[in-house]
Amino acid sequence: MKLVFERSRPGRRAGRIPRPAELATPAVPDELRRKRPARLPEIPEIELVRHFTKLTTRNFGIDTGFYPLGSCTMKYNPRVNERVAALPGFRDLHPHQDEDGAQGALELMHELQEMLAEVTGLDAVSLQPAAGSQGELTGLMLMRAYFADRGEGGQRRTVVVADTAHGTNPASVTMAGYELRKVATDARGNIDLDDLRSKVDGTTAGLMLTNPSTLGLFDEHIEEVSKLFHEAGALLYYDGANLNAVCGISRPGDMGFDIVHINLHKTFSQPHGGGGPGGGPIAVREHLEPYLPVPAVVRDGNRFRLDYDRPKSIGKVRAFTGPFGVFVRSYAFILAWGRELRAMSEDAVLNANYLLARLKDAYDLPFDRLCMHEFVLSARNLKKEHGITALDVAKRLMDYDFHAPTIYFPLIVPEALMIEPTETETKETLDAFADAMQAIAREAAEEPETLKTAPHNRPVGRLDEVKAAKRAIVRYRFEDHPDLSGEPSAAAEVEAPKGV
Amino acid sequence: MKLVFERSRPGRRAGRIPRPAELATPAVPDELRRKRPARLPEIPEIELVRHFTKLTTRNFGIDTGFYPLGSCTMKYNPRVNERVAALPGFRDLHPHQDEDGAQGALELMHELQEMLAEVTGLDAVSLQPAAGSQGELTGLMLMRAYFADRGEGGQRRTVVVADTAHGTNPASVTMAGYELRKVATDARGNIDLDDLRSKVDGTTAGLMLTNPSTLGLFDEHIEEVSKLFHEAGALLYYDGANLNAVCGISRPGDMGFDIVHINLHKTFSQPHGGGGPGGGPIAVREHLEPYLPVPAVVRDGNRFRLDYDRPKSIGKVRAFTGPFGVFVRSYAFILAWGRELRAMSEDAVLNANYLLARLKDAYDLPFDRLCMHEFVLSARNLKKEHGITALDVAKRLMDYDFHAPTIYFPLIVPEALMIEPTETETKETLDAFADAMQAIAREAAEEPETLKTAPHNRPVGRLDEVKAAKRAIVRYRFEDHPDLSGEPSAAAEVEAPKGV
Amino acid sequence: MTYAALTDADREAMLETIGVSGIEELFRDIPAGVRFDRPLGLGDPLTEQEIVERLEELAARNVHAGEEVSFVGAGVYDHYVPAVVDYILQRGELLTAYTPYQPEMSQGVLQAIFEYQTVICELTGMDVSNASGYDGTTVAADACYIAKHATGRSKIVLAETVSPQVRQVVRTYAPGFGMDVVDVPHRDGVTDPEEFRAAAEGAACAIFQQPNFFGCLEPAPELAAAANDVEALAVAHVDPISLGVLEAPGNYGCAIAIGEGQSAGNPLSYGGPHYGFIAAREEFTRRMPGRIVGETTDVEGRRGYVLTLQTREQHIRREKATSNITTNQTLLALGGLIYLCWLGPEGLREVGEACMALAAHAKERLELPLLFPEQATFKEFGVHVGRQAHEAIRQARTHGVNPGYPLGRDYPGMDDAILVAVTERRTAEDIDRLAEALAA
Amino acid sequence: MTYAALTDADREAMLETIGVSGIEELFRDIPAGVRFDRPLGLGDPLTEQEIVERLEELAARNVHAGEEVSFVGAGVYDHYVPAVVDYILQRGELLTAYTPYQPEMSQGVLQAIFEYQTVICELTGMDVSNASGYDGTTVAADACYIAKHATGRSKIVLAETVSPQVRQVVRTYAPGFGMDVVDVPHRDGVTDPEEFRAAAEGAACAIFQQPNFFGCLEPAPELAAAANDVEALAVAHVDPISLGVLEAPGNYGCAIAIGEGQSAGNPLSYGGPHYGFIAAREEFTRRMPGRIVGETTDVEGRRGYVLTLQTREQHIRREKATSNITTNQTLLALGGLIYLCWLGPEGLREVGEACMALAAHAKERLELPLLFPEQATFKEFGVHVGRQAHEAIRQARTHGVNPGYPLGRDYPGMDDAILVAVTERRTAEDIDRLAEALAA
Ligand SMILES: Cc1ncc(COP(=O)(O)O)c(C=O)c1O
Ligand SMILES: Cc1ncc(COP(=O)(O)O)c(C=O)c1O
Repeated sequence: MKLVFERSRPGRRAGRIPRPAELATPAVPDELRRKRPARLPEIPEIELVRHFTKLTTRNFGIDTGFYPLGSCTMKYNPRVNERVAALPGFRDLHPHQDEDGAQGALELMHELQEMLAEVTGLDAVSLQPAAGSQGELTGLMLMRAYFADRGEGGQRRTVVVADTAHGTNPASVTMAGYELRKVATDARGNIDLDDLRSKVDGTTAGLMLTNPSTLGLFDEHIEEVSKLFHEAGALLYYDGANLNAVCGISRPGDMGFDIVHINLHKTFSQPHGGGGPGGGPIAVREHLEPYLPVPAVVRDGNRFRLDYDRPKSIGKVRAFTGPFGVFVRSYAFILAWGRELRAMSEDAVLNANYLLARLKDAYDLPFDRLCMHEFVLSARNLKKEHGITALDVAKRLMDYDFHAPTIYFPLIVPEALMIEPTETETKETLDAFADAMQAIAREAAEEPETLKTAPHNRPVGRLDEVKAAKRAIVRYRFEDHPDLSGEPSAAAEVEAPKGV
Repeated sequence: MKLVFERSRPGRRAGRIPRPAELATPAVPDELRRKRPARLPEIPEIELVRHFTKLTTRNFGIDTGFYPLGSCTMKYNPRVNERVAALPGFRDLHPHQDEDGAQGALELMHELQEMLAEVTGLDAVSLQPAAGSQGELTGLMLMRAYFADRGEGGQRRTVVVADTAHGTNPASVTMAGYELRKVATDARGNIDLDDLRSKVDGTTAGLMLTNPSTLGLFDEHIEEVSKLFHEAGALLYYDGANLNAVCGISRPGDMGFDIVHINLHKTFSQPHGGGGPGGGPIAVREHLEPYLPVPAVVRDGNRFRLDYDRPKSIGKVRAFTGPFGVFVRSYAFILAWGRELRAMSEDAVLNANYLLARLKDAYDLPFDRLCMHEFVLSARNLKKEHGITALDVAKRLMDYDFHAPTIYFPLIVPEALMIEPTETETKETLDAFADAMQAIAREAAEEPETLKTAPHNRPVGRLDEVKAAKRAIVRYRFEDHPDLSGEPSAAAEVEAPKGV
Repeated sequence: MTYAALTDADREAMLETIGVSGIEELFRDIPAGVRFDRPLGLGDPLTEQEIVERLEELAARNVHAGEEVSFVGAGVYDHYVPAVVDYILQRGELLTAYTPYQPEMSQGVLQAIFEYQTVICELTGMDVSNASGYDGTTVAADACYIAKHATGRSKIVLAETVSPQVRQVVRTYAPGFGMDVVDVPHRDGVTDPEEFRAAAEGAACAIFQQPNFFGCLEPAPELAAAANDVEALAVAHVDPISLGVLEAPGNYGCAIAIGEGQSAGNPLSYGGPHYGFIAAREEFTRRMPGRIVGETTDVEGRRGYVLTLQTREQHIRREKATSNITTNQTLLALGGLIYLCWLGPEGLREVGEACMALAAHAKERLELPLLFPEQATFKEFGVHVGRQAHEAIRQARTHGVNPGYPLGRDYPGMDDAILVAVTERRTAEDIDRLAEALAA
Repeated sequence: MTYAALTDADREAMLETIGVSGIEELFRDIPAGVRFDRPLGLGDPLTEQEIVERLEELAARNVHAGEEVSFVGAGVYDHYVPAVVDYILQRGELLTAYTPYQPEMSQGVLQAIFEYQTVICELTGMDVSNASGYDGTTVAADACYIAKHATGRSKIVLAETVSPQVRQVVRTYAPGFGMDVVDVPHRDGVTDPEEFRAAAEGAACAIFQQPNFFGCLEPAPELAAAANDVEALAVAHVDPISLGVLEAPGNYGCAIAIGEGQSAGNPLSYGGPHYGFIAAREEFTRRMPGRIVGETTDVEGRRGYVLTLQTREQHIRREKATSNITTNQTLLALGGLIYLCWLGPEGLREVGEACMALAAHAKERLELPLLFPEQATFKEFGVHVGRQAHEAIRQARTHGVNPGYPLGRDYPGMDDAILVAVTERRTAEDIDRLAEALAA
């Protein structure tokens, strides 16, 4: 379909701006004045609405169908959360509003902090980080500040990360100025304890771990792991991307972790909006609280206020107190479940195990255990036998109206298919998906071309990613396109009939 | 796709209702108590959202594309109107609120009345009727009350209606207890004056006329027509469905009409929501004001109130003061155009004439005049020569992603195609539509089967309307469908792959 | 010119294609004597921002149900409308569509209406529902028009306990239909079946409301039987929210069920737009007013939906149509559908029970004489406040409580009575506040 | 259990298929020592209606921008956001989608991001933009990380006139990057190019803000030239709303342009979520952080869009990635895109001019000493109020006017200064009220 720029015609417009006619606009000094206007599209509002409406119909969301994208926890995003986030008292509240004009917002944040502390089993929470990866970075900064404060800043140089970890973990380690130590996974999908012991010493600042791991497996030796690091004087960081598996069942703080980030856009239902926003609050043990970002949201009796007076704080990692609109939605979500939150995780784990049970005969299962909220299959046999890759399976699933699982991750599983159904799917949906996956496994043998050429009914066929990277066309090139303004007739714009 | 009932499983649910646990529900007397619950679907909220989201994607609105449905004025429905209609001060206002707690609503209605009086050139307005056809009926009731009041109630028995009129006009005549006199259209598309003279006499209560007519033509003899009725002591009713053609250009009151209805969902941009709501306010000349429905919205200095003390009023035609939410949107729409409203009608007429100019060689034009905001073509030649009907043309347009025009109306034009582009379409859209219409005219000669089997790319092919009427299945027949609750597996529910 | 899509350059090119010299020429068929040659007396065009400011200003001059503790009902009720309803109704493919004349373009709305019709039939125990009427008043007139043609009779019987607005609308329509209206007075807040039977003798239809306007439970099966006895069509006006706990009219012999849909899924909106529903036994299918959606198949045998039984309607039958209605209230009716699907059978029962429980509590807690102490009620009841009701209301509102509807407006002799509506949105604390405000 | 989708019957059947006896067994891999065996200390589950009530209660305890006449800005601004933005962003296909990893399922969001990137490049005069950063502060840190790797240097120069929060965030990130931060003090409200050049000697990048935090117009081309002179990357932090009237950073020699997108298309939302934008000259394409969408074709040669240049990113490059960012602010950025398309080039100029005209009027009307009387400003300016700023603010708020931001919070010695922001939403009458409130 057309780009919005290709719908533009000089002189058209949608929005207009009121301006008191009597007031003169002061002149901008010539060297600072804009010379050539930005080529924003010129279109009437009806065209704007049609363009973006059509774009959305070329997109697949949870509202469209099943979205088992592993590690992303694509659960139902309750519509009521959108309603409450749009209340003028939240939506139109200025972040520099006086504290006495923002008591409701501050109370909400304070209460959310307490909820997250309870769920993670930790003592203090900062809501500031904008997403999981910023939560990670913030957590590592806390480690730096903590060790610097103890005079161990120079010594503690390394952070241990599992080889199953999400790419953000090693990237955060580097950005925080640490050196990476990678630790292997054992045959049951746990951290390899022997390997681990060889990576932990006096230079170790900490561990970053996802538990359940990105394999969807709970580390059976988590207590030993925790002991190992604490005995070495190091800290444990919990990547909370998989928290949906364990709410009310097992708490990171109780597992021994000192710092946790929570992805509000996963476990706590903030819609991901095609890439973001998210929220990555961090919860920490008491001794790390002094280092948390400023301002802290604190309670004095019945009043709530922002506390900037935290001399040991690492500072700020983003503006203000964090993505407030995300907090409203997550808070509303937690209110809905309340003390029954455990049932959410139970159903998430049940759904995953049910799918696993239905699929493990059709695909390879690298680690044959019960899973938590997600599991990882491998298409390596399909590849070996029929030349069918995980990518082919993913593309073929689209023909069945399902979003694909996460593929090729975690890296230690070849041809990985990482499947996370979440708790909000019905058994019928799971069955339909399992049937489709089984059908695809059969098709791999019987009609492999159908898979290799999939998808077949999307607005576009399989896209050439290599070409995209090579050409690196990352913005519309007005110069390569005809000036449409003088175009004589629109004959050329009739899209070809779609029938016949 | 499935019906919502076919997604139901016992024990599922979305909404829950709070109830203070301590309070007991009184027993309902047994003979009044519901015995078997209504078979409402049992589905979780995620399924509800998916079901209705999917339904909407199987529907075409103005937001989807060009919708030249003649006589329906499918113009852009501004999104800001939805924003203001949702303000709690409007949306959550109880209609029995005290007048002093509803001053804003009353002022809005009063101002809208004045705006509509100005646009129609009449003196008093009642916003009460729920739609155009109810406006018609209300107008005819006013005639009854007026003549009864003058002692002419028994004598004035007939109402004259043009043969081009919308079906609501004759239907309203009957429902109001009048006899219908049908008047013919002349060769230029005006009312046939000779025929008209023979229909007007001392029994005549009034005329109902659409002007411009449903042919999109302005009656060139409107002054004579008006004189004829007024001289006979009768009243003129203006069906305002085509008001979009003449705002600020020619006013019904100035044309001689005594009663006018306005379709707020046409000229004044209330979205039609797949069938309604609408709004059908009526404007009348001063001498008819006493008969208007109660309550009237009146102004006393700076206060607004509801006036029930109208002894000559016909009574009420619907609850309260009318569809208030519709008023909010129409009021907002009129504020946007303000005194430049004429430019709206000018563009509407320009767009129609442009399309007419581009299409009149490819299709038959029964009345070769400049048109107003819409025009009527005929496919009679295509039918004669290639067996292609107006219906085939309409269905084929769908393959080009356009909604069809109104077809087979007005009745006096065989194989009618009634096209109304409205002012909010761009020239490119009109050109693309004209190109498609021309292509279809060619296809009629070259590949008529393609047209007869159209549409080809909608969720369903051409539907059998005769079968529907014969079978008269007008609700889901639970009894004909298997009880899904015990269904063992969902294998049967996998929809067939759509690719390959 | 906020919503204009053409540029001056477009206009010029188009005029040239048309072959006229200017816009004015397009209007040459309009006789000079009826042209309007001054600017319209409307304000300056406003930008979107200014429109919002103006409307916010007006909205702020209203006191909405969220700003006071409101017990006002009397036909329109403050039930909770879930967010999914608003969201779906705002989707442009639905919101900005016209009546589904071209079914292949409109399967979404057609299927949804078919689902709505099914839900209404299920709620009311009837066989056929249309796609909606204007509101709960006009569907009563529709029922009378059906009854007139079905029975050939011209008398309409209306229980006095039917909503005053419904009765007014029926009275407004009746003369055009050539029908007369007879009222049946209430006895201690409900209708006496014997009197109802007597009045219904020779009548086309006899209409009662359940729960009635006073909130009381009518002896509905007996009233229906009374009408049936004399071959008048029994018409029940029902509150959809009550139909999880109260019996469906189709199950006690009614011919037609009608009602105001607002309480199920529509906001208050100062009285509209809302939807009226009308459903009937199968024998009346071809007498139904307005749109009806039916199931069919396409050329390949796939299930699909179309507007059907159109020979009833004005665009085909013209002056012989079963009604003049075209535009109806589809969007609002679909709000009702989504709401009822959201509730499900359990939720519908729960909301009814919650209202009953809270209303029962309020009756006790207020410690005021009940208007009709003998009668069972649903979510609404009348109380005597010992002074002019509008005075009591005025005073209570200064305490932030709107206690209800002054019954004296419609019923002479009830000047000291207030009709109190209690929905699931009210709490025990709200009821305490009501009690205090009325005691003050 | 509001959002649960399974019934007990489902659960039983599923456990059987899995081959375990109960839910508990699914958790058998969790060591007993780390199991949580009490109920969570959270409240009773709430229904939707109760959730709304609770949130409305909290929202009512805030004073939002519609409830007072607000001149508060200082980085986040009350510009009008049109209704189309909200509508489109609420459509579920977009709202509830994840990052577009499977392009064939996500052409909508991919094309929209490509359009967003284009608009950002057009606004800033740059060649490449990513799909968004977290906000206007973190993109500054991103720019430093680019500069570090592009130049091999480790000094960051920050004009003191850059937003205090931006500076704080850069300072928080710098140690991890192994970088140091040097401030350049302001001279009468703006940055001196000579001082800037001197500081930028040996620096990786030099960051200034236009208009700066005080609302003043910096000698931006000279500052960029100063940085370029010493081969430090010139980084401009710009307000998108200003770019219809102020020159694009790409047109006066900047290497990187960054900014807070909120003013263009996002609500205030107590500070987030908003979007940060970062755009750069072509040579930095492969050093950009985060998602970038590129154009390609499908197997049949049709145009399409994909996430591209992914070898920069953490999921491929891991510890060597250009950034750790994954989740960004796409939805908010698309709000910006829609807003900017709604404005078009004319609208963007108009909104800038309207702000300037109103702010200029306010400067005169207030009759208070300006903080930097010599400087040209855009929509914001500082005034001395002759007493403690927070005291003046407190007092003005009792008159329903919030006059602005107390500069003393960040700049010692400015305790009597307020930063006043005037957007197109304010009127001449609002400015009168401000003048009166500050005079009172
Ligand atoms: C295991 C894991 N860790 C970290 C992240 C990064 O979180 P975010 O996208 O919120 O930055 C993700 C996100 O997908 C993840 O799955
Ligand atoms: C000419 C004409 N008259 C009357 C009507 C009836 O109006 P409504 O649908 O508002 O009842 C219409 C509607 O299409 C119409 O086109």
